[in-house]
Amino acid sequence: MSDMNSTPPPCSGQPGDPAIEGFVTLHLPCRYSYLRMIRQSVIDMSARAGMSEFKSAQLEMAVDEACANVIEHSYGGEASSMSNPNHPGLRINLMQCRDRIVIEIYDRGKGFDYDHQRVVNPDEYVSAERQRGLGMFIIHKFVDEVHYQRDNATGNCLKLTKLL
Amino acid sequence: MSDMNSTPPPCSGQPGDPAIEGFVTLHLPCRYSYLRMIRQSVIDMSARAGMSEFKSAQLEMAVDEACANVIEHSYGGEASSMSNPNHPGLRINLMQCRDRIVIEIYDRGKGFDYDHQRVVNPDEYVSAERQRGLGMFIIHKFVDEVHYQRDNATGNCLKLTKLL
Amino acid sequence: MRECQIKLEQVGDVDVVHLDGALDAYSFPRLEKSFGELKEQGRMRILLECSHLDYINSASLGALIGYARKAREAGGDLKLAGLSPKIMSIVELLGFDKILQIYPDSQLAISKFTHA
Amino acid sequence: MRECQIKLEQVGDVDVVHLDGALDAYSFPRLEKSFGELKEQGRMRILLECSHLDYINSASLGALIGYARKAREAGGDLKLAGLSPKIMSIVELLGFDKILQIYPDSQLAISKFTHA
Ligand SMILES: Nc1ncnc2c1ncn2[C@@H]1O[C@H](COP(=O)(O)OP(=O)(O)O)[C@@H](O)[C@H]1O
Ligand SMILES: Nc1ncnc2c1ncn2[C@@H]1O[C@H](COP(=O)(O)OP(=O)(O)O)[C@@H](O)[C@H]1O
Repeated sequence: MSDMNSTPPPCSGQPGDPAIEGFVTLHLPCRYSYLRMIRQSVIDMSARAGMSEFKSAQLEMAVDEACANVIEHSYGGEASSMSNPNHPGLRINLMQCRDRIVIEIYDRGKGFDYDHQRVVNPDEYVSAERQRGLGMFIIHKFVDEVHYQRDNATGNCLKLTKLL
Repeated sequence: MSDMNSTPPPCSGQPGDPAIEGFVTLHLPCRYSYLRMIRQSVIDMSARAGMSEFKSAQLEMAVDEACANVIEHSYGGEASSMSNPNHPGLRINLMQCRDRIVIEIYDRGKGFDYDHQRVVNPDEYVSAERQRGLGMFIIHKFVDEVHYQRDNATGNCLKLTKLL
Repeated sequence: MRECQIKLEQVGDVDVVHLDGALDAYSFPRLEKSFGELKEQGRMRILLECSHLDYINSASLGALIGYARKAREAGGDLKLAGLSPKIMSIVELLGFDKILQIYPDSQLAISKFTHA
Repeated sequence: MRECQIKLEQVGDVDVVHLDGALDAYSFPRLEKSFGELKEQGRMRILLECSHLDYINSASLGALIGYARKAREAGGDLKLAGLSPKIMSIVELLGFDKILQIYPDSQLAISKFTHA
């Protein structure tokens, strides 16, 4: 017999899901100068949820690296909102569930082949000639679940989940 | 003879306007615990634009008071996203133009009769029995332009403009 | 969730209230509760130590002004110390620096209370 | 716009680099520029004073590790001091505390440089 009250439904990460206790959407230009605002929002959301400062710092870094990757790799660099006012930019959903924070980062750039992307680890990184490419490792190490969907029609989405 | 280069077009505050150098949208639940995130975003946007810390603090306070008013008065109090996952919440546009920051706060609550709302000033406020109702005064005092549009169909919008 | 922390300390016959964080519509009920308790206990020499306060909204400023008035009627006061330049500038723009007694640091503020 | 401030100070034969703000993809080019200038001038005893650093991204950590290696090859080092607990925890999770020499404060860090 299952106890109907003990396990709330898992957080689908869909707007309107009653398991979501907080839902914030940010829509920002494709520029590195907005990374601070993104990080700050992640920290605020984590604090609201009662996440420890250390876990929150890990989530902050995972999101920062992921958003910097979108700008650098998916969009191929920063875009000026003056010369390109209709650039789709980044859309970020921050969701607070009972036991986790879920963050979705949407872009409409070229995306990448996530499953075949090599992930560099810190040892390789340190011994390499040039220190590059630790971002994906950090994302994987610092959150509990990573899910990427490449979709040229509706937009690419990287979904990061961190348990409280 | 007009110098085509000297005066850029005024910032319409419409997405896609090329005079907008930065455009961020926030969508948040109807809860006071998100005010911190809103204030932080205002501060970050003002800093990006090069606004002085003192002016930025004024804009921060005007926006904080305005958003608290939306929750308290337009929506009649906080809403739980658990019991009411489809609550429209607050949508906030932060726009950075060449010479100003424009902030739009949208809600789908009952709104108010802005033109006939009495604005209390600090002297009245201090001598009153109970200290209440300084919010509208602060909004007017701390930004350069205030515009309110009540619209039950498309949502109410308070537009605050502060020059750099 | 991170919120305004309000800690009380007694220094001689002055109640020092340490504020840490933001006083906004979210944390305002906590300020009201603390003030309610102080008032109930007849505490009329209050110093708000604000060096870790990063924001204050109009309702909270109102509560300070209201308490200061009550305290003065009872021969005491509510004073402020350690305001950041940012908050000080807001308080000045609203003219509340003429109504509230504000000092750079708590030691000085405490010395300014008249003693019973 | 608020950005990472990088200020240089010379203490004996050590170049102290004061970092204030965030080292992220936005401010990274500034860090690279400062490092480029130091390298050009053959400055190989570097102390990064991080007590006002509130964030560091992977590219910036990479630049520190790269500089530290170059400096050691030349008989010097790049050391860190004053990391916040938050940043220290990140550095430890990545295992970089085993590669970089990190001290609680700059005075101690400066005393640990070998002298020419
Ligand atoms: N959002 C993204 N869109 C497109 N490509 C990406 C994205 N994220 C990562 N990549 C690809 O994965 C590679 C590794 O990323 P990362 O580990 O962050 O290192 P770096 O950004 O330093 O190259 C990138 O070089 C890029 O080719
Ligand atoms: N966004 C809003 N929606 C509905 N009513 C509002 C709104 N903003 C202000 N008001 C009305 O204006 C009055 C004065 O607001 P304010 O000066 O902020 O003081 P207070 O919120 O303390 O009453 C409110 O009591 C309310 O009736």
